[in-house]
Amino acid sequence: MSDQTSQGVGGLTFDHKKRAWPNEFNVFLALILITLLFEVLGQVLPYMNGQSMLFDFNEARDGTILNMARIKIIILQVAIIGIISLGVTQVIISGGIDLSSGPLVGATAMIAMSFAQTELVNGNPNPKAVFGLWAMDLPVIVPVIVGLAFGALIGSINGFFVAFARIPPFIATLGMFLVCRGISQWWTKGQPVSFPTDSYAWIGSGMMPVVWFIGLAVVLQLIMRYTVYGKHTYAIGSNEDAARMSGINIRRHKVMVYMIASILAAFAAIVLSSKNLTAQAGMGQFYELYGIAMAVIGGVSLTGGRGSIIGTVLGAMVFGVIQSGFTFIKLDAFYQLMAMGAIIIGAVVLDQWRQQRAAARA
Amino acid sequence: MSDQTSQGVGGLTFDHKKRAWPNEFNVFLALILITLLFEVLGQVLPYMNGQSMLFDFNEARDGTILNMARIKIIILQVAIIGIISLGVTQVIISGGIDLSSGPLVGATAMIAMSFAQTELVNGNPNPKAVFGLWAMDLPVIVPVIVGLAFGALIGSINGFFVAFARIPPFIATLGMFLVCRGISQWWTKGQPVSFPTDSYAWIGSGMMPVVWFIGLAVVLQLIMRYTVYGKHTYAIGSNEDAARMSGINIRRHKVMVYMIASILAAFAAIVLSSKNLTAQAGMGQFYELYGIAMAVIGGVSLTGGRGSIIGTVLGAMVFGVIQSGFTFIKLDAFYQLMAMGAIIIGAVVLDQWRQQRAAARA
Amino acid sequence: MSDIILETRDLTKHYGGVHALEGANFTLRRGEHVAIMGDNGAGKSTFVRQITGVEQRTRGEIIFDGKPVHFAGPLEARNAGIETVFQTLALADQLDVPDNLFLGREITKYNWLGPFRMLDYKAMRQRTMDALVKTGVKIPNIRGSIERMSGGQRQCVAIARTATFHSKLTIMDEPTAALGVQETAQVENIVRTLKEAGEPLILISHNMRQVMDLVDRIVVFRRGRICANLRKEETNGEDVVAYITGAKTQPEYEEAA
Amino acid sequence: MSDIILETRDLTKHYGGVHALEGANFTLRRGEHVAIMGDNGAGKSTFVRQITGVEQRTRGEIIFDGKPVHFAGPLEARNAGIETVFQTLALADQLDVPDNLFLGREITKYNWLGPFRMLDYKAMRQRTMDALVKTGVKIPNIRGSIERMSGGQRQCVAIARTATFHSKLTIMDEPTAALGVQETAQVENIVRTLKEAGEPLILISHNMRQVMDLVDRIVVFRRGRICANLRKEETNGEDVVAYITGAKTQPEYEEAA
Amino acid sequence: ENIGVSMALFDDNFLTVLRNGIQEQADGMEGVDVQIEDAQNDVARQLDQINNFVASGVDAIIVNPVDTSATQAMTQAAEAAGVPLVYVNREPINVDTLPDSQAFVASDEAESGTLETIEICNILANMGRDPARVYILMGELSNQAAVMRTKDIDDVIAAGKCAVEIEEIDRQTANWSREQATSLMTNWLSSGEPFDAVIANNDEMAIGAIQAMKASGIAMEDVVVGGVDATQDALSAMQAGELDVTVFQNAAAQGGGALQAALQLARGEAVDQKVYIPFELVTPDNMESYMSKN
Ligand SMILES: Nc1ncnc2c1ncn2[C@@H]1O[C@H](COP(=O)(O)OP(=O)(O)OP(=O)(O)O)[C@@H](O)[C@H]1O
Ligand SMILES: Nc1ncnc2c1ncn2[C@@H]1O[C@H](COP(=O)(O)OP(=O)(O)OP(=O)(O)O)[C@@H](O)[C@H]1O
Ligand SMILES: [Mg+2]
Ligand SMILES: [Mg+2]
Repeated sequence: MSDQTSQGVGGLTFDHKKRAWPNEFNVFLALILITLLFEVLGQVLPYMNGQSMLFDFNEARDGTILNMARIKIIILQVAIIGIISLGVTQVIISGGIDLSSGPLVGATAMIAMSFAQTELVNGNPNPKAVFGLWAMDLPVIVPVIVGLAFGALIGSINGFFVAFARIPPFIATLGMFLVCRGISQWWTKGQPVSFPTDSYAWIGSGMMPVVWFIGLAVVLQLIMRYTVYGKHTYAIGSNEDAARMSGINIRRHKVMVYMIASILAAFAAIVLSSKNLTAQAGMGQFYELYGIAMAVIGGVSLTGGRGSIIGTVLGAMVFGVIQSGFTFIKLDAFYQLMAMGAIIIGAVVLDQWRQQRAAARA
Repeated sequence: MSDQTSQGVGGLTFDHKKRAWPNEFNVFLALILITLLFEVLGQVLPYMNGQSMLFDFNEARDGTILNMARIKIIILQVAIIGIISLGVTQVIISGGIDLSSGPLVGATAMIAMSFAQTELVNGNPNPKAVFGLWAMDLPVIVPVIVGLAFGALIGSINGFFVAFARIPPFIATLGMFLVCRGISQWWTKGQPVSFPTDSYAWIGSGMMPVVWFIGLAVVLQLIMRYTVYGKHTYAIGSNEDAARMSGINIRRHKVMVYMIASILAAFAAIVLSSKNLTAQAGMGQFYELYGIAMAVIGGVSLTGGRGSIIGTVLGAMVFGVIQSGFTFIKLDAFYQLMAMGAIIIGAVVLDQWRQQRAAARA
Repeated sequence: MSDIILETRDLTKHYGGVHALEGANFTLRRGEHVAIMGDNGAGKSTFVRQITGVEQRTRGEIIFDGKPVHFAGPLEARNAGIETVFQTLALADQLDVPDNLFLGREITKYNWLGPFRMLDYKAMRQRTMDALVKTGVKIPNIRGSIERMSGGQRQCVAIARTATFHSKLTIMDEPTAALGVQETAQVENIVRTLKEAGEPLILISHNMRQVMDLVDRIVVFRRGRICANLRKEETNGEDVVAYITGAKTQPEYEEAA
Repeated sequence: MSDIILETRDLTKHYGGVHALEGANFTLRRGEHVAIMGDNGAGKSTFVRQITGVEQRTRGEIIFDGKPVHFAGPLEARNAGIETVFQTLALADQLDVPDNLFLGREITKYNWLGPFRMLDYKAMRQRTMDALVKTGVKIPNIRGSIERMSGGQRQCVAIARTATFHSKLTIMDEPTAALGVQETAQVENIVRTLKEAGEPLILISHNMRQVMDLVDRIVVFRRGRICANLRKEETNGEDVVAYITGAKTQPEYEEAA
Repeated sequence: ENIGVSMALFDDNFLTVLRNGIQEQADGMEGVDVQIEDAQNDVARQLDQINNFVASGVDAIIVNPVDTSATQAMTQAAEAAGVPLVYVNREPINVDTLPDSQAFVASDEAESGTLETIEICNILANMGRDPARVYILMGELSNQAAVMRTKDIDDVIAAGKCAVEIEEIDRQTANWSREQATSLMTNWLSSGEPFDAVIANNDEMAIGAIQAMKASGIAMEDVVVGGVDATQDALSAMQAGELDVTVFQNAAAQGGGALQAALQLARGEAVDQKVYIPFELVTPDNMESYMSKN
């Protein structure tokens, strides 16, 4: 909380110094611990020859002792799922869940990329052209708008089913999960869509995904913390009946929550397809699970009402460090999966343990 | 409810005739409606030449006018996920969720099958042998016990993290999801395990999966409805704090719930690998999602405390009819996914709509 | 403008086989304070839920402020001017006190931002303190989440919420059930202030002393039906109890017996 | 065997910066009925939660039935013989009345089946009816789920649960808050029955008349501290209110002021 | 030398053989370390893995592309970091514009489905089934091998390379899986439609179809079943007279070739930039020689 003065009425004892540290602190702690773990492993594992994960004392390739390449890839590789995770965070805070974001990424990537193709590839006609010449070399705004509009559509359907038809979010979004997978495979009958225009390729080039991720995270953090939209999202997740009785328009609000989540996922799809210079029906597989996991590791409660965007960003970073760290210590892929599972659980165990100590309850 | 006399104290008006029909009735209705839909499509779609899905007037191959082959496959193809779904049902009723069942199926299939291999294949040594000769042609009880024990182990780890470390079930079982995927890939470094003994092959042969599914469903229905175990599972899912304050040993109970779920998933893996005569690391993909979806379509509430095994069995049947129906009307694979999504949502919409009408609330 | 602010005709609610409310004919004049009494399960809260649109009635008419109304939900009822303290309190557990007090009608800045308009935390906190002082409750830290408050503290927050906003009709369902001696006195003061301001009130309470102190008229529910309508001056505690327990029934409500 | 069934020494509970309970020294003799009174947020329920193991104390000692105890949870407290009606009632919303009444100690058949032993629904329903009749509540259908019950009906179920099982100590946190006139009288009868049976009781209540009617001794909490310990014969309502509001403090509790 | 390897998918049986080929060959060499990562069929993950390899300072990278049209970005990433790159098994879309420090060892999926379909047509012709009624079992539709192999079938028929006239009854996806293929085939059988052949995108699905047909008591001599991969299970089924056609792809040769190329590039030696490893048709006549290969 930004404001240090906290107040009571009736004059009861309240010891301000003892206020608990914010939940996000835990995730930060977990992040540091995991990073240190890899640094230590780099020093002690015999085959690592005392390498450091984040530092680069010998070469200073980038003119700094930090291994900038590694630091960049740590953030870069989670930036896109991170964008999804921002939207998922607010859905979870509202007491829902969104399983459709992964397949939505695939479908949006296919659709948006079809309007971002370039006419000539190395002087030859684009071999992967989806539409005729009319859809070639369109201004970048077209695929972006088309992609975001598609996201908004899917999001509003999700929202409609959850809010108006009162379908459990797990089922409504699982349904859209299947629908979106169908759409992405049907769009080009499974053929990938490639060769975007330069302006489209710029969206996800270099460190741009990180720029988008951080920028959107800041905006969402402000929204969730300081606006009516955010407050109502927390209220609905905290006690939906109470929120309704207090006169919040639950239905309209939920539709917005799901729409924003899907628009963010659609934007992630645009960045993703731009970064990879291609769109493929299978893109985004398991992103919904990772997006949810990032949020939960970041302290967002799956029962709703609790969590923050900052936490989610830190949760995403935990993933980035883990993935990069595994490659760094050359862990076998089999063990990577197992270790990833263990670390996800471990990070949350740490969080629980700290909360319990703080609350000093059984 | 089996008992028709219901009682009041203090003599208030209670009109017994107006008691609502059981929730399972809805799912049954959805099942009938979907079946009818396919029958109608078979009659009206031009390329179907007036075929019937479930009836077979011309040939009477099985001495009945029912198309027994189709009816068998409808049940057979959901029997194995159905077994998983039974376990998942009680986890969801207890207020949790189990995402690890899919990968657990893959891992258990690999492990159990390694102890069920036969020495000679067409007179040659088994080309897929995992262990030496000592592990060949073992009695069928060995792979079964090994498989179930592995399931029990994973289940107890899930249960431990959920109950003792208070990790949200979504995260604990997502962690085990990854761990199990790692194990199944690591076990033989990705090589499939094939050529089981005849006795092992018997477990999943013919209609045996259906026998297991129905048998286990009956047992679980009795347990959930008539035993202390079942009652406490509902109580915990309904209000965990209340259950704890009422003196239920929540921790021990939850461990049991997750163990039973994983043992059932492990058994499903044994049946699956036996039916297919092979085990592969990728087996069971998405089974956790389908298992959950079956339960929820069957009326099990993801917020816990509500639902029944009978509902889940009917939910599984809905899936079977849909899948078979799609093939029957020769729907393109792309549209199948979309239609599946729509039907899952539709089935639950129907349920919600009926409940709302019954409750006559806003 | 008619003298009657609220009227229900044949208002009925069945939950499946349970006839929780049966043919309630009820009128409330402007400025009048009426108490509803009755045994547990008599249908008092059910009556409130029908009026405020929390549930949809089985049949019957509700006329509010001269017009027949069909509230689709509590939001519409509140917009029409009905403020309610529900028996279940309707608080969002994970939010703090000011958030709960202003839930659904936050004080905001930059309103042109629509749903993304900014919250004015400072103003809301200040007004929360003022509102709570009126209820006499003690709360060590209003920034703590509501789930950590004691039963009485929660109830006071719900009351403060209702008392903070002007309305055409206030409904309180057992507002002082969990309150201590001092807090009860304070809340009764709030009710008196409403009376002086001429705002009508429906008060549900099991506390005979309180009812006799505060209201003009007492309506008794029994087994889902209204069985008595008593002017305070013409009755006394024992008489009311006789109606509640079923020892007496007014002739005009005889079919309720 | 000592004459004292429960004793707490310096029992303290801090929630972060909130000092909800501070150095409570409390004793209860066998067969004695004691009331705890105090403003909202005074720490009464917190005191109960420490004794019953719902939460873990910050410091202090609890001696129950002659032995220091450290209950890890309410299950252990109940097994040791403490029955409690919590202010939050602790009911499982989706279960019906008999299920809630017997939660955690079902009547069963074929007990050798361990956790899979069979429930004896019929016996539980019968005993539920008997228990509810004692509380005087009216419930149209005990097979309906608890979430559909009115506030008072729920409270009566919680009380019936406690009253059905014998115990070494009964604790009731505001048991009659939501009850009607008749039901309150019935519950007070239940308390009197306990007194006759010689079972000790801690009663938390804001209702002065009730407290004066039922108990032997009144302990007053203020701002998390005990500020008075009054024998009923030596005090009266006004005196107690003076202690509650802080107008008076007993000399031996002076640091609580 | 340190070589980073990014495989499209660990769960795939064929790719497993290829991966094990690389691993075994590296284990046999002095001072060669391979680190194999699983891209889990995710193009984006694969690109990240390449970047991670770069950050870890590997000497060369081998990529088994998830999506052959996503190789442009990978080529750029590796080239920018100055790390040599070798594509294996699947032909990258930018094969003609690869920089000098990159190469590929691959096979042309256009062959696999073609070989399979033509052989099935020939067998059908020998059996005198003209026109022949077939079912087609497709792999995961978002997977390129599935799309290509299915397209091969259509191309063979369209180009008139098939010896008989083909009447397609239905085509559905069984997502590469034996279990799903069994269910699908049983569903088809329950419609009672007569049919002559099943063309599957891989062996697992072919075996699933065989198991379903056996369970329904269909004589396996009467139907032609074809798959791709020549797995042990498939060859065993072929031995039993159930499977008629499969196609062998030399995984070990591809893996070894890729590793060799990667090492040479890392040492700055010149390599052949394009190496095609052909598919080979396997039938009961020549199956003996494939028994211990994949
Ligand atoms: N959703 C519901 N479904 C079924 N029965 C219900 C439902 N809600 C209330 N009831 C029943 O309707 C009757 C009236 O309940 P109501 O809550 O109106 O009582 P009340 O007069 O407010 O009682 P109290 O004084 O205890 O609050 C009770 O018997 C209750 O069990
Ligand atoms: N979990 C918690 N975290 C922080 N503060 C808490 C928590 N639980 C209770 N408190 C605070 O401790 C104080 C004592 O609460 P308690 O519930 O014991 O009051 P009480 O005497 O039972 O009041 P009432 O009569 O309203 O039930 C209150 O100020 C309350 O806000
Ligand atoms: Mg009520
Ligand atoms: Mg209390």
